[in-house]
Amino acid sequence: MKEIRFENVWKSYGKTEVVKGLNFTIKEGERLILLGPSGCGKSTTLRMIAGLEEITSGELYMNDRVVNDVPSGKRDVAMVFQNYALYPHMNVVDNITYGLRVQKVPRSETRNRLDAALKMLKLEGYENRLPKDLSGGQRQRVALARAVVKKSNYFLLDEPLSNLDAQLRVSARKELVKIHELYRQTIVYVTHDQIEAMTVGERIALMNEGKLQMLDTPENVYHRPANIFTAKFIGSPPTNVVEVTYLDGKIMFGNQSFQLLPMWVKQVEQSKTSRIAFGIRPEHLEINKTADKNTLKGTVKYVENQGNSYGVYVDLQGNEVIALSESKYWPKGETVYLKPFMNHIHLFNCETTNSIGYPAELDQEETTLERVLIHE
Amino acid sequence: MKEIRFENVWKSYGKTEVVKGLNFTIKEGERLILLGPSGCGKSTTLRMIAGLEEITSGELYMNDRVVNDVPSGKRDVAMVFQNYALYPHMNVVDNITYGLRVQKVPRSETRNRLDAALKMLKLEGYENRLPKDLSGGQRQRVALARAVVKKSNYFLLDEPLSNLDAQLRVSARKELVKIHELYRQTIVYVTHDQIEAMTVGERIALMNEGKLQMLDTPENVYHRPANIFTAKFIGSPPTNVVEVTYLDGKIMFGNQSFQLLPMWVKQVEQSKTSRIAFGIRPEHLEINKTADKNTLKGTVKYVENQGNSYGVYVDLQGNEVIALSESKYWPKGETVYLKPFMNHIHLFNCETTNSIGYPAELDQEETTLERVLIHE
Amino acid sequence: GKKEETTANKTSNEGGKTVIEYWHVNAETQGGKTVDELVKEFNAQSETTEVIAKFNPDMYKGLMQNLQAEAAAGKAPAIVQVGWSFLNYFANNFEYSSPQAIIDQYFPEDKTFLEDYFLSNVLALAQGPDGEQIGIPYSLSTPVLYINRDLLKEAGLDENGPKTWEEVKEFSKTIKEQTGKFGVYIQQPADNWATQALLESNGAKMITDGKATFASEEGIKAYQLWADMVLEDQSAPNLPWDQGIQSFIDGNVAMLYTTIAQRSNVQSNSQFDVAAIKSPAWEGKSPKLPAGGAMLAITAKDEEQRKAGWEFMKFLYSVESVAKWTEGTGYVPPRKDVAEAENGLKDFLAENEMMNAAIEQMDGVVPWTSFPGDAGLQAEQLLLDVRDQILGGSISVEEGLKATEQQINELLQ
Amino acid sequence: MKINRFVSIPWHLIFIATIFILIFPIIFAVGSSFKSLQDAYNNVLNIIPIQPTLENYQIFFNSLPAIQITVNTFIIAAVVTIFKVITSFLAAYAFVYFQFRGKTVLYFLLISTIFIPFTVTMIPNYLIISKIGLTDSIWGVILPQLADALGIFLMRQSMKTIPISLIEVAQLDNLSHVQIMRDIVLPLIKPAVTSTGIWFFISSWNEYVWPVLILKTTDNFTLPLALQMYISSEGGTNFTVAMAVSVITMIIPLALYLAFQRYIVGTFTSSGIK
Amino acid sequence: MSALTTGVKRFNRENWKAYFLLFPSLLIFAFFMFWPFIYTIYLSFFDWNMISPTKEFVGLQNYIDILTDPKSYKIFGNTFIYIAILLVLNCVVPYVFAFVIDMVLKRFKGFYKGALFMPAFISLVVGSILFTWILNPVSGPVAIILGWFGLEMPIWSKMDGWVIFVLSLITSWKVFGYNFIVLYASINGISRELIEAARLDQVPLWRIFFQIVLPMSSATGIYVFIITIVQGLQYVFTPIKVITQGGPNYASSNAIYHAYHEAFVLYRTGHSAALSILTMVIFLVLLFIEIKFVERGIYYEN
Ligand SMILES: Nc1ncnc2c1ncn2[C@@H]1O[C@H](COP(=O)(O)OP(=O)(O)OP(=O)(O)O)[C@@H](O)[C@H]1O
Ligand SMILES: Nc1ncnc2c1ncn2[C@@H]1O[C@H](COP(=O)(O)OP(=O)(O)OP(=O)(O)O)[C@@H](O)[C@H]1O
Ligand SMILES: [Mg+2]
Ligand SMILES: [Mg+2]
Repeated sequence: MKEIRFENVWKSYGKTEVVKGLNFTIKEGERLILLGPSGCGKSTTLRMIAGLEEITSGELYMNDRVVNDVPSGKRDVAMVFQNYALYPHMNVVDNITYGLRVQKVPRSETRNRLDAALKMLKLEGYENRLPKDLSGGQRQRVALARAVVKKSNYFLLDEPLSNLDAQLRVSARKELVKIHELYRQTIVYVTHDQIEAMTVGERIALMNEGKLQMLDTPENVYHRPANIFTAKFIGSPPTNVVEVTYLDGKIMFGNQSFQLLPMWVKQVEQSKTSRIAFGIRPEHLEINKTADKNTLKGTVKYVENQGNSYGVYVDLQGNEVIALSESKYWPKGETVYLKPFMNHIHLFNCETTNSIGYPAELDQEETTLERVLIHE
Repeated sequence: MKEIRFENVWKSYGKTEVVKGLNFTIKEGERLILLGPSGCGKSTTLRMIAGLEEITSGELYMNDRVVNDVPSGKRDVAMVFQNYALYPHMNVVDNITYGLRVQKVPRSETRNRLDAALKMLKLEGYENRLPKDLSGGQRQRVALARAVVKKSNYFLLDEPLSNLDAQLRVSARKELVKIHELYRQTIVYVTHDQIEAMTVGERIALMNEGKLQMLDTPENVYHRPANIFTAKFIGSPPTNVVEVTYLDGKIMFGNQSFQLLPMWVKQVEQSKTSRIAFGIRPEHLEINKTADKNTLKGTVKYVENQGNSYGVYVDLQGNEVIALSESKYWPKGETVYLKPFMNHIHLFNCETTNSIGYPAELDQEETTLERVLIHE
Repeated sequence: GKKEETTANKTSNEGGKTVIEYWHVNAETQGGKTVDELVKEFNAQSETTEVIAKFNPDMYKGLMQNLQAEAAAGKAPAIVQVGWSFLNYFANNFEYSSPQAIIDQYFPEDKTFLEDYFLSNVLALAQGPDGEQIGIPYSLSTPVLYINRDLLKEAGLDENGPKTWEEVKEFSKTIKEQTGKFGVYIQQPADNWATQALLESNGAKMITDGKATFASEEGIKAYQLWADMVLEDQSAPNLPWDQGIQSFIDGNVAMLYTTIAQRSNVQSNSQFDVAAIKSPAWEGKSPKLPAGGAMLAITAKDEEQRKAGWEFMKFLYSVESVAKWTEGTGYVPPRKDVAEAENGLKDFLAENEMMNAAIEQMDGVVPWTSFPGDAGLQAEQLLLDVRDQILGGSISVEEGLKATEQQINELLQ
Repeated sequence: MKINRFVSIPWHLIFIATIFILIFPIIFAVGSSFKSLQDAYNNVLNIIPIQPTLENYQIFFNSLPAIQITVNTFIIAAVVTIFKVITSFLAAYAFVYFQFRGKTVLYFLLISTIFIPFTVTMIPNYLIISKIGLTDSIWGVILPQLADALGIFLMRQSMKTIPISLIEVAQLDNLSHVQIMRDIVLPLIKPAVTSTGIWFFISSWNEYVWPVLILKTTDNFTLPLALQMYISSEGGTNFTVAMAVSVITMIIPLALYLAFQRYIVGTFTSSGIK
Repeated sequence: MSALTTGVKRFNRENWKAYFLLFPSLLIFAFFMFWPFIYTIYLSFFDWNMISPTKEFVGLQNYIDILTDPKSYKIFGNTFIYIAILLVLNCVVPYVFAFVIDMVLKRFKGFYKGALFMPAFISLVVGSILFTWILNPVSGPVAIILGWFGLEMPIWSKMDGWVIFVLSLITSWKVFGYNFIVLYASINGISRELIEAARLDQVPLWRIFFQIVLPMSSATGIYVFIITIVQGLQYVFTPIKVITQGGPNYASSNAIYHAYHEAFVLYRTGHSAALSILTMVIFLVLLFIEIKFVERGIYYEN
C-alpha cells in the first residue's frame, strides 16, 4: 500500500499559513500531478511528504501509517528538488550514485542504473563535471537522474523538467512514464507545463492558496472543471469566463443571447442558481466573419501568436474573450461572430464559483472516458 | 545604436569549446529569442553580452564599439540570471531596488518602478520576505523584477519565466512586451517555451552546440526552417522528418509514394540534390481511417494526450511519424491514412541537412509575412 | 594629555622637577601599596625630584626582561630593583653607577651613609665578585620553616617544630604515617635559593673559586634527604611553589620551607595554629642562608637623573621608610638600626612574632650564589633541570649532581 | 528535518557534561571572587561562598584607578579590533577578487606570519615603538596590532564561499568595490567577521605580554596588567582579588558577545541561488 | 570560476587597487613582522645576549647547537604532541559538536552555543591560575572529590606526559569556544537542502558529516585546522609559563616557550633566534604542503 493520505494537513511558517487543510489520497502507484499557481504550496506539500517539513497539524499517512514523525530517510522517498540541491563538491556521477553507494547497492547494479539515467537524460560526456561547470538544464537533469536511480516507492518531482528544452522534456517525460509503468512507484509530480500535466498525469490535483481545488483525471480537469479557478487555470489561453444572466433557457450577454441545449437547461434549473458564470475554452469558440444562428457579435481587439495557432482577443460587450484561430488575419476593430460549441460550455455558480455540474447526457455521448495509456 | 554584433565569437572553458564562431547581429530595440537545446551555449552567450564571461576569441560589438574588455557595469545591461542570483541577505524590496539605490535613482522614481514591478509580477505582500522564505516561482519573479526596474538599454533574460505557472507566465510576458514597446531596449531572451518564443520574439536565434542554426522571424523559423535541426527543434510534437527518395516529381516512402506540387518539383530539380529528407509538422498531417488520393498508409502505434489535441504515432514503413488529431480514438494497430498538406511540406538536403529552399509561389500565396504585433 | 608626559624620555615636569623612574616588582601582595605610599610621600616632600614607580610583573625576571628592552632602545630608568640571582648578569651587561660613586661625586655629606647604616655582610650581598658595590641591599629575605602546630600535635610531635633537617625528615615521616597528610614542602620556584640553603647549611659550597662544587659529599647528602622525603617516604609533595603553599595553608602539609616574604600570606590565611621557626640546621652545623630579595641599583644615565636617583634612594633607606617597607612587605630590614628604633619596627615586631625567626637568623646570611660569567644563567638553569630529574626520580642524586656540576663547569670555562 | 529522538539524548548528555567542565572553572572564579582569601584557601569545595564579600572588588577599586584602567583596556581592544577587522577585510577582498602580480607569494608571506613566535617580534617592535616615542602609551600597544594574518586568512576563506553569481549581479549594477564590500560581501560573511571580531577583541582585551613591555604607569595600565599586581610568586598570589579582577575583566567582552551573538549564524548564501 | 577569471581580467587594470587594499596590512606587517623576522635571521648567526655591545659572529653554530642538543628533539616532540592533542580537542571535537548542534539537535542549541563559548572570555593567564587551584593534586577540589572515591590525583605538573595533557586541556578550554563558533557559523551556512537531499537517501549522520558537511565547510575547516596548529604552538605558551616554566626538565616545554626561555630567561638571543627560525621553517614547510595538497580538496564557491 504505497498510498499517501492527507488528513486535514495544515502547514504554517510562523503566522503565514501555507497549506490549509489538505484532505486527499494519492493512490498507490499512481502518477499524480500537483498543479497550481506559483506560491500555492506545491513544494511545501511535496516536502511534507518527503518528511523535510514538519506538519503543523493534521495527519499524513503513508502506507497506512501516520508518518508525521517518521524521519525522511525512513520514508523511502526519492525527490527532485525544485532548486536541484546538487552536492556542489561532487561530480555528476557521484551526485547521482551517492545515495546508492550509501545504501550499499551492488557496484554493477549502480553502474547499470547510472548508465541508464545518463542515457535517458543525455548526460553522457558530463560524468566528471562538477555542478558549477554545467548549464542550468544539465544541472536539472543531474538532479532528476539522482532521483531516478533510487527506485524508491515514492517519487516526488518538483518541476523536474522546467529548464529543459521541449525535445528533451518530451523524451524525458516519456522515459519517466516508461519507468513508472515498469515499477509503479507512487509519483507526485509538480509541473507548470500543462501539456506535461496532461500527458504524464493519471490524475491531477490542482491547488490554490494552500487548498485543494480539484482532484481528477486530466480529461475531467480539462473538460469538467469543478470550479472557475480550475477552468481558468487549466488550458492556455485560459478558459473565457463571463458572468451572464440566465433567462428561460437562454444565456444573456448584455443584450445578446444564445440558446442553451435542453440538457444544460435542465442542469441549470436543477441547480437553482441565480447568478451564473459562463465558461468556454478559446478552442471551443469558433470565430467567423459572418453571423450564424446562436452566435455572439464582438470586435477584434488584437491577435496573438500561440505557436501553431493564433489567439484572437475579442471584445464582447465589454468582456474580453479569446478565440483560437488558424489564421492570424483578424484586423483590429473588425466585427466578428463567435460561436460556442454548445457541448463544451461550462456553467458555474457565481457565488460559490463551483460548477453547477455537467449533464449526464454528455457522459453517455462521449462513452467511457477511459485512460489512453501512453506506451510505445 | 543599441545593436549587439557577434563577429566570429568563440568561447571555451579550458579545452571545452562552448560557443563556436558566432556571427550575427541583434538589432537595436528588437526582441530576440535565443533558443536551443539544453547546454548549447545560450547562457554563455548571454553572459558574454553581459560581460560576465571572457570572450576567448572574436569581437563582440555593442553600440558599435568592441566591448570585449568593457566591464559589465559599463555596458548598461540588465540581466535575469538563470539561477536568479538573489542577494540572500536582502528582502524582496531591497533585492529589487538595490541597483537603483546604487545608481542614485530618485526615491520617488524608485518607488514607482518598484510598485509597478511588484504589481506586474504579483509580488505584493512579499515585500519584506527574504529569498529563503519564498517559493521557487516567487524567487524567479523577484529576479525578474530586479532586472525590469533597471530600465537598461540591453535586457538579457535567461529563462525568466521557467518556474511560473501558465497564467502568470502569460501575463508576465505580456507585460514584458508592453514595457518593451514603450522603451525599446534591445532584448535577448532565452526560453524553452516555444509559445513564449513565438509570442515574445520578433526574431528567433536558434543555436545548437554553440553554433547558430537559424536567425529569422518566428513565422519563418516555424514555417520555413532552414535545416532539419530547426524543423525538428521547433514545434511540439516535433516535425516528422523522413529520409525519402525523389523520383520524377514523386516522393517515395518505401513502396508508397505521393505526388509533389509542381512548384516543389521545380524547387527540387533546381537544387540538384539526390538524397532528400521530407519533413512535415504533425498538425499538417491529416489522419483518416479511409484512403484518399495522395495519402500514405500506416498503422497506429499509440496515442498521446497533447493537452487540447492528441498525438497519434503512426508507423509508416518503419518510420515513426506523428499526426495531430482532435480525437483520441485511434486503436492501436489500426490502419490509417495520412495526408500531408502539400503547401506545408519541407524538403531538406540529406547531406547538408539544409533546406533545399521554398518555392517562391508560397510567399506570394501567403502575402507578406508581416509581424502581427501584440498590443492591447 | 598627561599620559604622554610620563614617558621615559621625559626628564622633567612642568614644575621643573627632575622626573625619574623607579622600577619595582612589588605586586599588591608584596608591598606594592607601600611602594606607592613611599613614592607619594617622597614626591610630596621633594622640591627637586618626582618619582614615577613602575610595577614589573613576574618578579625580578620580568623586570630584567623589561629592562633589557629598555636598554636595547638606549634608555634606562633611574633606579631598579635587581634580584640577587641577577647580580652578576646585571653587573656584566647593564650600565649602572655604583651608589658610592654618586655619593662621592655629588653628595659628599653622605659619604659614610653606607658604612654607617649597613652591616658589612649585608652590604657584601650587593657586591660583585671583585668587591665593587653594585647596588644597595633593599629587600632581604631568608627561608624559614612554617609549621602547622595543630598537625604536629596531632601527630604527637613537638609543637615547636624540628630543629635540624634530620628531624624534619623524621617529623615528616611521622606526620605522613599519623595523619596521612604530607610532612613538609620545600619551595620549588624557578631558582635554586632553597636548594642552596639546604646544601650550604650542610657545609657544601655551591661555588668555590668560580667553579661549581655543590656535588660534594655534603651536598649530595643534603640533597639526598630531600629526595628521600619526596621519593621514598613520600612525605614531601613534589609540587610547584604556589600549589605547595596553598596546600600548607589549607592544612594538607604540616611544614613549609619557604621565604619569610610569604609570612603575611600564611599568617592571615591559615586557620590553624601557625608559627615560623628558624631555618633548620644540619646536625652539628650552623645554617648558611642565602639572602633573598633585591638591591636597588642606579641605572640613570645623565647627571640630573643620577642625583635625583640618590635623593630618592636616601629617602627609601631612612629609618621610617625602611620600617614602613618592612611592615608592608614582610622583608627583613637591610639597615641595622631599624628593628629596635622607636620610629622603626619595634611595635610591629612585637605584633608579628613570625618575623623574628627571620631577623634572628640574619647573621647566618650569605650571598645568594650567582654563577659568574655569561653562562651563569644557563648554569642556574641546569641546576633547576636536575632538580626536576632528581625529584621526579629519573636520576639518582649523586649521579645527577655530579653530572650537572661537570656540565656547569664546562659552561663556565 | 526529522531526527530520531534517541539519537539526540546521548548528545545532550555529552554537551551537558562538556559544558559543566567548561563552565566549572568560571563558576569557581566567580565564587572565589566573593570569598575572603582565607575562605578560598580553606573551603575550596564551597563553590558558592558561605559569607559572600565584596572586599576583593573593593580592594581592586581602592588600590588602582580601576575605571581608567578599564577605559584604557577598552580603547585598546576596540581600536585594535576595528582596525584588524578592516585591514583584514580589505586584504582578503584583494586576495579573493583581484588578480595581481605576486598574489600567491604575497598571500603565503602574509599567512606565514602566523607562525612567527612572538619572541621574534617583541624586542624589535619595542624598539620601533620606543623610537616613535609611544612607550607608556596605549597607542604604542595598539600600533603593531592593527593588522592580522589570521583575520585575513579567515575572511578570505569565507569570501571564497560566496557564490560568484552574487558578485556578478553586483558587477552588472556597476557597483564600486566599496559598495560590493559594504553591501554584498560584508553582510554575507558577517558570521566570520563577527566571530573573529569578538575573538580579536577578547584577545586584545586579555593581552598581557606586549602591554607589559610598553605600559609603565598604573594610569595607563590595562586590566590584565592590573591583574598581575595581585600575582606574585614571592609574596603569594592574592587569589580572590585576582579572581575579582578577572570577573571584571570578563564582563565587557561577555556583554559584547551577547550583543553580537545573533550575527554568528549562517547566512544561507545559497538561498538566493538556484 | 569562469566569471571570476573575467572579473579578474578586468580587474587587472585595477591592479593598483589591490595593492591599495593590501597596503594597510602590508605596512603594519612590514614593520612589525617582516622586519623583526629578518632581524631575527640575522641574529641567529650571532652569539649575543641582547645587551652587550658586542655580537660575536658564530655562523651556523647556533643551529648546530640546537640540532645536536637532544633537548631540542624533546622539545620539538612536545610541540607536536601539543598540536596533536589540540587538533583533537580543538578541531575535531568542535567540528563534531558544531555539526551535532546545528544539524542533529533541535533543542537547547542557543544555550549550548553560548555556554561553549564562555571560557573564551577568560584570559589564559587567569585560566592557568584557576586551573592551578582547581587541579591542585593535593588540595584542589578535584583532588578532594577524587579522594572521596579513594583515587589519588597524579601530580600532573611534575609528570612527563600528564603535564602536556593537562596544559593542552587548559589551552583547549580557552580556545574551544572560538573554534567551535567559527565552525558552527560555517556549517550553519551550508544549504539545508543539501542535507535534506542526503537525509532522503537515508545517509547516516556520520556520512553526512564526512561526505557533505566536511567538504562543504572545508574552507573554514582548513582555517580552524591551521589556527589550531597556531594555538598548539603559540597559545600553550601562557600555561607553560605560568604553571610549569617548561618543567619538569623540559617535559612541558614547546618550541615557542623554549625560544622565549632562551631569549628572556637565559638571554641567549642568538640561540633563541635560531630556534625561532627553525620553528618557522618547519611550520612553513607544513603550511606549504597544506597549500599544495590539501587546498586542492577544499571546496570553494569561487
Ligand atoms: N565552467 C565550465 N567548464 C566547462 N564547461 C562548461 C562550463 N560552464 C558551462 N559549460 C558547458 O558549456 C555548455 C553551454 O553552457 P550554457 O550554460 O551556455 O548552456 P545553456 O544553453 O544555457 O543551457 P541550459 O538551457 O541548460 O541552461 C554546456 O554544455 C556546459 O556544460
Ligand atoms: N520560510 C517561509 N516563511 C514564510 N513563508 C514561506 C516560507 N517558505 C515558503 N513560504 C511561502 O509558502 C508559500 C508556498 O510555498 P511553496 O514553495 O510551497 O510554493 P510552490 O507552490 O512550490 O510555488 P512555486 O511554483 O513558485 O515553486 C509561498 O507563498 C511562500 O512564499
Ligand atoms: Mg515550488
Ligand atoms: Mg542556461
